[in-house]
Amino acid sequence: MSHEAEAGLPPGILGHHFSSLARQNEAARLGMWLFLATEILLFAGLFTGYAVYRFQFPEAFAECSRHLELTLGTVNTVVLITSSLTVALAIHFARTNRPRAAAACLVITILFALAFLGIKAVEYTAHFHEKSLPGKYYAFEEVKIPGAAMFFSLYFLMTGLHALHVIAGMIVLGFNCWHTLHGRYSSRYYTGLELGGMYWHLVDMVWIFLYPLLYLI
Amino acid sequence: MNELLRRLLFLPEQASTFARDVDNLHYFVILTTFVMSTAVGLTAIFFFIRYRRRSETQTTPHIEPKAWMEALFVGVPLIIFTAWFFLGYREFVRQYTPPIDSMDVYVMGKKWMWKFAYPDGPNSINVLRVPAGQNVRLLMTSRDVIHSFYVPEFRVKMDVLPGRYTQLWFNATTPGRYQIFCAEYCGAGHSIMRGEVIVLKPQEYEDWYSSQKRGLADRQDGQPTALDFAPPLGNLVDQGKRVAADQGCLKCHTTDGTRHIGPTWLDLYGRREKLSDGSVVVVDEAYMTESMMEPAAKIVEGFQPVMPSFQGKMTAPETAAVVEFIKSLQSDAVRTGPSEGPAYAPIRGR
Amino acid sequence: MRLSEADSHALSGASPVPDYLHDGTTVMSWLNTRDHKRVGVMFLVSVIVFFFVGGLFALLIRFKLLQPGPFFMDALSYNRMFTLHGVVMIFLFLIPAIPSAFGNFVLPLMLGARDVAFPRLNLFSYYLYLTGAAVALWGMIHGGADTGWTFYTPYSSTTPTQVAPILLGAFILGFSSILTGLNFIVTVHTLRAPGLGWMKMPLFVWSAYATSVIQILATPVLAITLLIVTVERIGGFGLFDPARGGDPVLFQHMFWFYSHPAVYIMILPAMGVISECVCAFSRKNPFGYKAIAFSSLGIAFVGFFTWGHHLFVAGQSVFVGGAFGLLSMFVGIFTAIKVFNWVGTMYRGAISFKTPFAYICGFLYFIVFGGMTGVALATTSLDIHWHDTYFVVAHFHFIMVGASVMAFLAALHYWFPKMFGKVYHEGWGLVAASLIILGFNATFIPQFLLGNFGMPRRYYQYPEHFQALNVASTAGATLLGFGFLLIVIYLGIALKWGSRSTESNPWGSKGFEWLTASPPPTHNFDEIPTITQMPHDYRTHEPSGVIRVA
Amino acid sequence: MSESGHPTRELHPEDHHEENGHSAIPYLVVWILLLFFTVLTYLTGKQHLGTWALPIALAIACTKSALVAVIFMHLKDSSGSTRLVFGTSLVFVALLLFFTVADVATRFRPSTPAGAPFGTERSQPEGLLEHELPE
Repeated sequence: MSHEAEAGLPPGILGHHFSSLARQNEAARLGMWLFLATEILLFAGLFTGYAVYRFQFPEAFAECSRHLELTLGTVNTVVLITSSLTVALAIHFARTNRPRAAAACLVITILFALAFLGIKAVEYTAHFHEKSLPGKYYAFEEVKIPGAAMFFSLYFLMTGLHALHVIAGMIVLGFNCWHTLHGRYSSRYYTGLELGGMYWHLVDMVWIFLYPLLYLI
Repeated sequence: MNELLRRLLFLPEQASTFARDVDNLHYFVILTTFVMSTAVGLTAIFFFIRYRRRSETQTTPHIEPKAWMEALFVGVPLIIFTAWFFLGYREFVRQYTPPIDSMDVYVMGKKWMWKFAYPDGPNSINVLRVPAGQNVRLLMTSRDVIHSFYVPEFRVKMDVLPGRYTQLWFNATTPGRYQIFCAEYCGAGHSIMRGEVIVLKPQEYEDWYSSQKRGLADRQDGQPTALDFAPPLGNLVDQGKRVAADQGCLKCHTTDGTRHIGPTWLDLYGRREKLSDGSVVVVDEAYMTESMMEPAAKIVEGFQPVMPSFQGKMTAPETAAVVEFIKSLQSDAVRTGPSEGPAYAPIRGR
Repeated sequence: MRLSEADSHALSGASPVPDYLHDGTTVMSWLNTRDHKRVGVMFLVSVIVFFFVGGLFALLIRFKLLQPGPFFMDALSYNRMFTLHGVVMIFLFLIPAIPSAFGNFVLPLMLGARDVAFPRLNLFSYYLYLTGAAVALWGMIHGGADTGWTFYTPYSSTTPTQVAPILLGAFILGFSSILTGLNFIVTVHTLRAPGLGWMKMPLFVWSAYATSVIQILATPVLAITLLIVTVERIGGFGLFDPARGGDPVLFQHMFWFYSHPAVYIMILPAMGVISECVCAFSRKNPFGYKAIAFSSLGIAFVGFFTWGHHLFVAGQSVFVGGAFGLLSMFVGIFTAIKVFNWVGTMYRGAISFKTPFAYICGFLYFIVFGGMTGVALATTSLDIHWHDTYFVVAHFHFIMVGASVMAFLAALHYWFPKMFGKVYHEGWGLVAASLIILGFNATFIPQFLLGNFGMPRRYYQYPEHFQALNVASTAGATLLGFGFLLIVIYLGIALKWGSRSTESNPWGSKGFEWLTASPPPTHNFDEIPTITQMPHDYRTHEPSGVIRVA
Repeated sequence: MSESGHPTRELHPEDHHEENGHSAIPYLVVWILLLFFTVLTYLTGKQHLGTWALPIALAIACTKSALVAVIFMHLKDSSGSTRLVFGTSLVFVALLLFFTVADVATRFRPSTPAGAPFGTERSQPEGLLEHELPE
């Protein structure tokens, strides 16, 4: 007895084992929050490394963080926050049955993400030129105190892993945008888009912590 | 009783002051374990027999535990385990807080061999000689991977980490020869990285020590290899003097007390230096090593921060040698008592 | 739930609905299945295969240790042998065994659900497991790592042997375990049958839920740690490089933040199985249901506070060592509560001594003895003598083999009719159980004594005075190996030529998973039952939910 | 956890159409707040306040991420269990950080490398295979 017939849902939405759509949405959201918990703990490992080595080499960390491109970092933060807004707006438009506006917002978000990666690329090339690289490649003249290599190892590991997650986020939002254009989401069912949005908000939240720790203090 | 239980549990000899106390706690723990597990086992077996299943459709009452039962189930193990812990932790703190008057030995673990260096005495490979009844503190570090210094008869063990000091102390009571094992996996030769602690009577130790100090190379244990911990001849202080000369320390630091570009080294060890930021620090190994590696960290009042960093320019043994050389520069030239180890930080943090 | 006689007859009267095993027998129907039961069976088969691969490594190690000097293999292959024994047994057998194999099969049945919350994700988790296993296997064939399953840096980041594939394999297997945990938590939260409140859930569901919480919260830290070590090996820059101020103890902190809770991932589902089996075989309601349920959550939560007891002699500060030691004491208490309540369950029960119950006795003895030695290790000062010796090896084998594998075997026998609809030979079952319990004691009691004697672990060559105990241990190991082989034989025979079990509930158990036919139809329940009473309530004698299989 | 599942298969009350009044105002307000906090943390960071820099930066970052989580990710109107999941993950992050840094802080003084006390040039990993074991 297929029950998608009621409620005009696109086919294949309601699983056979869920008694109602609301239950399935709640399950999807809970599952997504659990996945986000694993992402938070994944980054927690790197933050532990940051905390321990900042404790052991306070001057090196303070000195090195002054040699990072602060303006680019701040611009990146603004870019990501605004992209968070546009994703939230996309979900809002989808919930109020305006798929075209939702798709437009998603495209803007992906453009912001590309801008973020572009700025990151600029920063990385700057580091490659001034040889402020992690571990054994470290040959930065201005900062010679021990522990500096540790700072840049952490810098590249953290921002690198974050950049990977930005790319993954872009792919997820790409699928969401494709589905929105094909009318899969409406005020009745928009959970898929909401999950993509939650993932993007998490990527933004991680950067909100990365920015002050690496660039400012 | 102690000997019987020790033999029954295959415990090695009790050759240090720790061994007897640790073994007493061991017997207490093993006995409570046996009592608890036999109690649980017997009740279970009693229930098997008493409540055998008589018919396939036998019904059983619905029984809920009373509050006092649950309290008992929680209370009894809680009391036993906390008792174990506090007995154990008191011993743990005693075992990892070296007394002030203990004799120092530097230990260097390297892939599959142990190297020992007595502060102003000889150095040797794989053989550590200690006087009986004397507190001995080992200041250990490793050249490559993590090893672990373990003497079963003394019931002591401490990992040896690269890039850091770790410390361990014991007081060997009965003279004899005891094996040193490496307890942390460190590669193909992990199982043959075995040394030997020879505990001598105090008098025998003094004879051996003085003969070594006279630099009788042939009587030295084991042939030091090219990659050796310290240059072949002479003791650590002489090496320290030679390294200080080579590295140019003596251009800025005098050894006779006169003020120069850098603070003088005479009577530096143990002095309370007033730093430029007003704080006061006691000069010990950690401060001296840090000042060599990171001169800008702490500047003595009235001196300019012009000293270059020696990070990477000096190997581990050379740094230790310079530190020993500074410690030997005391105005009351003849230093009687045993060498003081680094300042023992009190347990409650730095 | 009282399935009235009329319904069951009506049901069996209609043309028999094909059970999940025969509902589509093409290979594709298995490889592309959405059914949690088939994923569970696939996990079970691959987990048993890897158990025997790991067991083979163990026997080779024990065989070498017969002689103190070099014998039978050189130092390097011995080091690879114990590394692979550790990696295969932990990542490929123990962590997925009870949660993924039996959990996948039984959890939805116990909840009265048709399937887990995300069936496709469940299948993806199985394929992640296979990929991780393939990568690790590739690493093994190309020389395998010689770092021990703990991968301590700086050795693991500098040794020239093939460590990267094993690290990557463990990384992928971690994600498979995360997805299983995620699936179970969402299933328990959203797919319970009507009337099945939190306080009526079977105890196995409680322990599977607690295990999933650990899987979700601990595994990512292992993922990032192994990733950093791989980057350090390949990229040359990492957090644990001592030459640049890196701290090897930081690796140990982050590794054991995962690996100690991982020990509870291995033992908690085993405790869940034992709770179910004790109630079923003594036909009695669980004594202290709330105590057992909440102590599962207690173990999951407090288990995260105790990882420092692996670092007492690793250069960790004395003060923090004391804090970790004290917290480790509390975890021991939750296990003690469970043991007392299990024994309490047998009081005024109707105990029938079948094979699963033999494994329960083995489990009780090993968990009490193993657990107490574990708490003894956590009293900081005794750990100084015992750390990294065979005492520790014996302790964790008592828990992993003694408790976890015994419970795995109890589950295998208890749910054998439910999963395959066949009955195994009871006599051979008891023989194999006694053989295994005897062989296990003969293997690991000598290792406790070796630990006291001072023999460090992972030793290729050892001084002569340790030889006698090592020979005794090897003898025990062969007996243990033989016991496991015996099980495969008679279960294989039962599977192939065994008689189909005439009734769907041969044990007369009132666990909720027995409410449906055995083996159950693909959609579990024709009509989702409404739960009205606690599981394992044997006050009324007529066996509920017995459906005559046509 | 509400056991709202009904055996029969008809729709549930809360499946009705979303009211169209869902406004986008809160998102814009949150966006403005986030920008404000970014500027705030930028300014406080620039002054390099020394020991107080870290707590202030972390406090600002926590408020920003709280805003994102509660409003953007709809934690406000989602069920208790999702909030529980978010809360516990933060608790365990704090747990990992606390004990690890506590260990590094309370180690015995000379052991913490004030600058890697002496160079430990990593001995080249002598080719393990051809490395002859010293007899």
